[in-house]
Amino acid sequence: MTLQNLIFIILSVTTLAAAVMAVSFKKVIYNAFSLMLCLGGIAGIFFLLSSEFLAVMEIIVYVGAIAIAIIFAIMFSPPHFMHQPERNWPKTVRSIAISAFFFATLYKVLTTTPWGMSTTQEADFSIQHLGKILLGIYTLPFEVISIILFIAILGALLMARKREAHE
Amino acid sequence: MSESLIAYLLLSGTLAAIGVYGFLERRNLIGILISIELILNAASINFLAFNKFVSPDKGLGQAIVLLIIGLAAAEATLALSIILVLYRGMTSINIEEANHLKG
Amino acid sequence: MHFGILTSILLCPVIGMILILFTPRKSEQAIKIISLIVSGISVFLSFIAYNRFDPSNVLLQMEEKISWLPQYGINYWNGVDGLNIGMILLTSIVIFTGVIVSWKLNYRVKEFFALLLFLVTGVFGVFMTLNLFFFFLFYEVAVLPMYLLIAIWGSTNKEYAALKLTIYLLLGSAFMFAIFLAIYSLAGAHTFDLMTIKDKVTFDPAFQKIAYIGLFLGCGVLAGCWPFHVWSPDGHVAAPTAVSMLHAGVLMKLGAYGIIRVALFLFPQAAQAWAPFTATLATFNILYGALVATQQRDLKYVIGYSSVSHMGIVLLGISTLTVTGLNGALFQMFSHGIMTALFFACVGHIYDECHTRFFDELGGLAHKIPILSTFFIIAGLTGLGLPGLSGFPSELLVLIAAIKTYPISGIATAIGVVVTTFYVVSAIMKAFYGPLNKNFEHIKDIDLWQYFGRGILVAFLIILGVWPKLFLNLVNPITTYLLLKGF
Amino acid sequence: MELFLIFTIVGSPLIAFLMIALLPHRLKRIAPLLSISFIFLSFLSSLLFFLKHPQIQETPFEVQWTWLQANRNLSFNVGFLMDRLNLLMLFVVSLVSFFVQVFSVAYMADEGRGQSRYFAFLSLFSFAMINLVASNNLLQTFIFWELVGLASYLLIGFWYQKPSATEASRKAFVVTRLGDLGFYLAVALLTLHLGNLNFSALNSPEAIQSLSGGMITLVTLLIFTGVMGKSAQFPLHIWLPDAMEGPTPVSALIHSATMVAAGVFLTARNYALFSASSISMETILIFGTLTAFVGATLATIQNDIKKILAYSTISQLGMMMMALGAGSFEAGMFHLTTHAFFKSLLFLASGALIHHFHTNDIWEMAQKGSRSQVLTLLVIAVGGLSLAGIFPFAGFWSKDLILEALEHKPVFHAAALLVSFFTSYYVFRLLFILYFRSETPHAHEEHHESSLLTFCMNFPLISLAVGSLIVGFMGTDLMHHKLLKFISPEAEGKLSIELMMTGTGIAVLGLAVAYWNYLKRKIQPPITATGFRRVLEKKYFMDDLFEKVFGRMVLAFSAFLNWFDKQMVNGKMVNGTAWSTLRLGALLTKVQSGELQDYLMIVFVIASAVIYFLVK
Amino acid sequence: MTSSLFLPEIFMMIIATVFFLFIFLKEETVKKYLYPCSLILGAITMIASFFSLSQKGLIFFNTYEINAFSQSFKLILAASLFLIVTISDRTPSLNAEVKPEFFLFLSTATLAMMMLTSAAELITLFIALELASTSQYILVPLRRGKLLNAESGIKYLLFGAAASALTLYGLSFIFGTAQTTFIRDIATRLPDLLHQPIFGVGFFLTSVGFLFKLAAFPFHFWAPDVYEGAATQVTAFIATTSKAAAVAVLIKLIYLLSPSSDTFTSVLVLLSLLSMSLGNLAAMIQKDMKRMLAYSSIAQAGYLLAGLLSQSPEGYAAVVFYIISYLIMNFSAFMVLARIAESDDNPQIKNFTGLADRSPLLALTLLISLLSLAGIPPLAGFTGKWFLFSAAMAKGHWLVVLIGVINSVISLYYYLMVIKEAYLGKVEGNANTLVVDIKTRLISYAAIISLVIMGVFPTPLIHWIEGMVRF
Repeated sequence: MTLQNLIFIILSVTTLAAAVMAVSFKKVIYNAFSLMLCLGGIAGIFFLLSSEFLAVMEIIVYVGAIAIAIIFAIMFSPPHFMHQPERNWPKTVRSIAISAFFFATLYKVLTTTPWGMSTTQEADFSIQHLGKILLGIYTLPFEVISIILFIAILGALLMARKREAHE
Repeated sequence: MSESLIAYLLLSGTLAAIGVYGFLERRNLIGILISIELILNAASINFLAFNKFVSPDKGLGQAIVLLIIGLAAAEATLALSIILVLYRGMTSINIEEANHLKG
Repeated sequence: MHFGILTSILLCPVIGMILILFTPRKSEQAIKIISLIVSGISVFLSFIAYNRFDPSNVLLQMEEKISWLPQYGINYWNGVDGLNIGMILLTSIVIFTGVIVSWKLNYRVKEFFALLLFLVTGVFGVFMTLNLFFFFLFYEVAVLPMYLLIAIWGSTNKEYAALKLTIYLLLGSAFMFAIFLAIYSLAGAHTFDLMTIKDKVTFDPAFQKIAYIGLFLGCGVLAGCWPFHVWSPDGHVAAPTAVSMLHAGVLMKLGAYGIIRVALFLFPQAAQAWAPFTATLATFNILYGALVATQQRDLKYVIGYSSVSHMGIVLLGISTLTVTGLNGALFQMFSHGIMTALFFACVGHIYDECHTRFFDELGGLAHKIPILSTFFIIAGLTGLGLPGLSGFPSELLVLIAAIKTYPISGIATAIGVVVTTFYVVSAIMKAFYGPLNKNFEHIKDIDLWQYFGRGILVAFLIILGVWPKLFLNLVNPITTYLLLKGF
Repeated sequence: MELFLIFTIVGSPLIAFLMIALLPHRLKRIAPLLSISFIFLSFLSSLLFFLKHPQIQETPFEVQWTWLQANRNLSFNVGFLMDRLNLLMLFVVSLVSFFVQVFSVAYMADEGRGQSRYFAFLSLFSFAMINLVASNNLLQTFIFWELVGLASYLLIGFWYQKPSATEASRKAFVVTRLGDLGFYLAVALLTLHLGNLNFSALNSPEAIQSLSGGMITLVTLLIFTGVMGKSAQFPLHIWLPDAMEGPTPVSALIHSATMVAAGVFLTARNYALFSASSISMETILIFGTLTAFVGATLATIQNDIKKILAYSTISQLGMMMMALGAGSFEAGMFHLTTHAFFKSLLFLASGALIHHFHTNDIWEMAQKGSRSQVLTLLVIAVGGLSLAGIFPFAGFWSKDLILEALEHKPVFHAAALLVSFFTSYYVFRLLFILYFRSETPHAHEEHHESSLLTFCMNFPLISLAVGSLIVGFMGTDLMHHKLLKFISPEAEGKLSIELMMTGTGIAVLGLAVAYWNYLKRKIQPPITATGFRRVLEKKYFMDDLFEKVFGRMVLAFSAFLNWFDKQMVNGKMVNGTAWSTLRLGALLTKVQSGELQDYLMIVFVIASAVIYFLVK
Repeated sequence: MTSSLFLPEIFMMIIATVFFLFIFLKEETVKKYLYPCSLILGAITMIASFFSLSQKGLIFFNTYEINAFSQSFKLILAASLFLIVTISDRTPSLNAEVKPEFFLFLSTATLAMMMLTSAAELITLFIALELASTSQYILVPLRRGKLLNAESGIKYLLFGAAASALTLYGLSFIFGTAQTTFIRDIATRLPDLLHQPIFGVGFFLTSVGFLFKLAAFPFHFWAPDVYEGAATQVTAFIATTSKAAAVAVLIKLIYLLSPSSDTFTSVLVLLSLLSMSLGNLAAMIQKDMKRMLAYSSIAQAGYLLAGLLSQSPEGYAAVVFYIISYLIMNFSAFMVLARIAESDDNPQIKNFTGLADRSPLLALTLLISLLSLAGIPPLAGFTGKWFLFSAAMAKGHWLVVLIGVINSVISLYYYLMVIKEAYLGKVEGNANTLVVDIKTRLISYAAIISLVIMGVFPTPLIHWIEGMVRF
């Protein structure tokens, strides 16, 4: 088994474990931390998929920004010492069943389709090429993503301002 | 298990499934937000996997994943701000209490 | 090329409606006069059309064709033959007398007459058009104003009756919608023109069977076919006079006309296959309507159920699929239209004067309003098929046709006539004869103007009764041609 | 020239009706004059027609036009037929109608505004009756048959203020229409099988061959149901006694001479068709006897003078039907003619009495001194004697002819004799009560009527009395059976002597019994009805049978239908479906529970299901 | 040159920036100038997109296709934005200082929808979809400080996030199989892609995002709560404009990429039947007017799907015709709603009592728009439905037609309930006759006339649409 496979297995196991922890712990703060771990694992997988820049971006944006924002939100929301609603079993069973059904269908689809592998050898994963594409084909999405971020922040501000108006 | 396309797809499939489970089961809004992030990441793994094994132009997938990360960020900020407004309104972020609009 | 007489008949009420919309709300008299003039012109024009119509030529006359949406097979195509010339005349007469009868209306006059004229446009449209799209469009245009007319100006439990009526009729028309589209695409006709469909397409029997029964029940709902008749008594009772005149007088004929013009014309074999079923339904109509009418305590309910019974005779005439039967059905449609219009005109006056229609409150009116009672009695006698009035020839023709193919239905029609005699004569006895009810001292008889309105209808009843050739000459050639061509 | 005459015969009463109906209020007073003059015109023209065509017996005059084109090869026509039978009926109808209208001028003098309406209806009736008689095909007869029913409905219910009158008119109209139901079906069947309804065609030998035996019986029996309704034969006779609610001249015209006779005329008209099926002849005979017996027995116990005459008409009609059933239609027609005269005479006379004493009850008339009305009593005597069949009067001859016709049917012969016994019994009962039992007339106030009115009252009475005498003789061999020959050439009208003897004997026996009861023992009208009398009182329960059984049953069934319509069809089917769609809507909104996770659960389930199907 | 190709979007961006600047102005200047300025800008955009109707071309490295189809939809979107802006003068449920942001988000959403219509590349499509959804996620909770709008906001956002996650997942599959994200290229590769089920799955998952915006059956759950929770003007915007954009994209996707396997068509048939019936049945018992219109819009989505499932040019033309008439009908209904609702709480059906006495014109507009929604001739709704159902019937889906027609009769029931309230309701006391300003009067007349004209004489419009639908 090559080193590559070994790393892949370790990374995927850690990501999946962290993901399971992220959705199963009773306390939300633990979920947040396990989410950060899972994102780290995913960054590793990106690395494996030979797109290093993205791995780094993943760490910076996701783990650094979004996860932290989530933890901030957890701090503002009801302190964790308040009683957590006990687990509602029928709901859990139901959701497990549905997700299992979802995965089963996906599995069936993925395994049955003959994936055509790409023939070109020179795989240019470099950042320069990525930059050329971002400002080539994806110029419009690139601009629009900035508008989206601008709108999101403005909206968040608005929601915050609603606080005074509301009181 | 060799490091082939199917492996990554299955990995992202399980991640997505876990995200879906989290979405349906978590009783806490932030928990739901976390599971959305999971699903989005699963999709980005998918994209990168296809980018590496299938796509002729290797930069495409990466650009897409980059955009996805941007999107996820925007969505998360917005979701969190609304969640906090909701928290101020009903002092709990339990999704099951947010069911006044029905019928 | 003579100017499009049919389109001008159709446009009369539309122009009237538009004029009314622009007249100020307060000048009620002006609104009434406008609608009178407009309906008068439509009567005049339909008389011109009547005598320009040459019965012997079986093909379409006075055709007007404008292509509307050719690639969807929709073109505005009007034409007249034996079947609808009578109906157009009937509609114009009923609307003219209807306007006269509702002369004393004073509540929201503007909307009333606008909606009434809109209704009539729909009815005219259906009778004239030969394109299935416009047939359906005008069919629904004729049904919808009903709701507002009954709900706003109606009487006993008007909202319930109005809602039931509209939903019921539109449900019926829903089936028609589906079948028209099926004819257009499933059967590969790719046109909505009736005549071209008939020549171009031969429908396969299975499709024919479903399509015929769908159309028969769809139109039958409006014609008051037995299980779907429920809306018509309540609708008539709740509607104001002019509306129930138009409704029972003309709208129910729309359904029967639809069956003949579309269902019978396009699917003759299926008509033959379904004939026993439709005949039993019609027989049920006749007996059921008559028997239930004997139990009614409200004068208008009696007339409502009598319309159900008389429409049964029309449906029986159609299901006999013989020339005599069809002639009888068409004659009955015309004569019943006039008769019910007269009935409701008289009852309307009674309701305006005595503010009640219940038998136990009425009594001895003949003393106070002799002229109106005579008109009512004449209408009643037409109802029970007295020879010398227009009810008799139609019932005779249908009976003769029915005796041959469905003897039981024939006997049932004859028994129905006796039961009709019983409830008509009892109604006359309870309402008009007997000692005068004390609180009706003040009621006054109809003035000259109202007399004229109702007089026209009576004249028609008597003329057609004494000289039925007038109508049958119109109808005979087309029914012979229709049935010969079909089978 | 003939056409013009026919149009005057047929059309003049219609013109009278239209003129009276459209008269402005001011001229309403001339209505009586108008209608009388026009009916007289019609009588004259029929007389003129007869004089111009003496050889009418051989060549009947017929003219017709097409009225209704049902389809290419089926058309109905309107036409007039003038032959001996029609002319005879035309004389009877127009003459009696003329006398009745003259009498009504006096009788309805104090009616005021209603008078014009009365005379309009009378001329409408005469128009319908004349056309019925003069028509040349079965459909036209049916049309005027119903119009006659309408006129009788309007006239019975003339005093519409009285609830009993309107009730009686409704009963009359519905019962007669019930009878017409059969006639209507017969017309339809005949059009179907023969295509041509002319009487000449109907009764032609080849038509009878073409119809199967069963069909002829069915058609003739159906026509007979129509006749039963109109001529008040046994089961459908219940409307005639109640029809007495109408003014008496109306009963004189309609319920004695013309309308009720229409049934007999119709049977006589299609005699060839009827006689072709022996079964229908038998049924006519049986029903005729039943009617005669019932009518005669019920007449004996009536106290209302008009009721007595009504029941006597029923029984006489029964006798006519028996004659027709027995095979000799000339006896029936001859009795019809004579009966028309003396019965209308009796009705008019009783009308005069009612008009004078303002009561129908014969006992009250007796208390009020009925003896004082000498002329009326005399006339009643003439009518009564001819009704009873005493020698010189008309009734004697025609009744004996019927007895002679029934010769070869012993059972029915005996029944006829029994009926004539009862007839003479109630006639003499009437005469004795009115004449011998009446108190001395106290000095009643002499309300003098204008001479014109008394003339109008007495002239018809006298002329009818004379008429009923002459008509009788015309049948005897003295005038070598002019009338009989007129009816049917081959009738040999001589009567066997012993038959005459038995007839008179029976009549005298009836006289004796009546004398014993009412003069000798001076019995008063019994209060309590016992035994057989109670049955008579209850009119053989026939009325109850119709009211209670048929009426109640039909009304109950329609009440059920009404309930079924309201609850089941309307309630369950319509409101039910509406209610269930609303319930379904409410159910669906339950799915919209407000929980985001419920929504998404459904979304994911369906999404994965779709993927699953897409992949499969 | 390329800038004239991109004209409508440029104008939208100008509007967005102007509204953004308004945020910093003083209270009373905003109150005075904001509304008239927004009217003018809206009108200008409409004119601009009208003039750029005939443009054709490919820009942004042919990820952005300009053709008759996209330009006409931009015109439709600009027009509906203008209409929404016209009724946002008096917005009782939005407090004053939020107004500039309200207009800003409206314009960014419309900008995004314009991009949606002409995006020729899947990722551009997705990003534009996200921009539109994000601006709508903010619009919904803007309502004046009540808890309910936050709840509807979070529901809308989370439901939308789930839908876009699924769409993204689908896109990845399409990217995986077709190795390219340009729709034209995928279309060329379509024949050999069709036998691979994964492409069908990917295509379905991609259409989930747009079915969500269309509020078709399984993805409709957000509609009733959001319509009820949001401000009237916002609901009007979501009900009309975003539906139009969703329809545009669905037409393009199905036209070019539709895996015409019959399982996919039967999926569409199922969705159409269910959304029609569920929408109409649930709407029957609603009391709140906005919630009723939500369910009715779900039903209308069902009718639109009926047109789409025929996958034939007549079907697409019918869908475009129906969406145009739907915009007018729905907009005029919401306009009457906006005028009726004085205070912030949602107008119930009983608020309409005696409307015919209070203001006959509004009552007439309500009558015409609701009857047209129910599909009663001679109005546009009926003709639209006729074309939709004839297209569906041409492909043999007679069940869809039958259920559809019965549904429109059921829908007539609850529309008549409102009309009954408006025309028959007796308002006690002296009814305060609604003062209807010139602008509303003009729009009402325009709406009524256009609905009747489109109903009675649809030929010119249908010809124009048929020309446009050819890609």
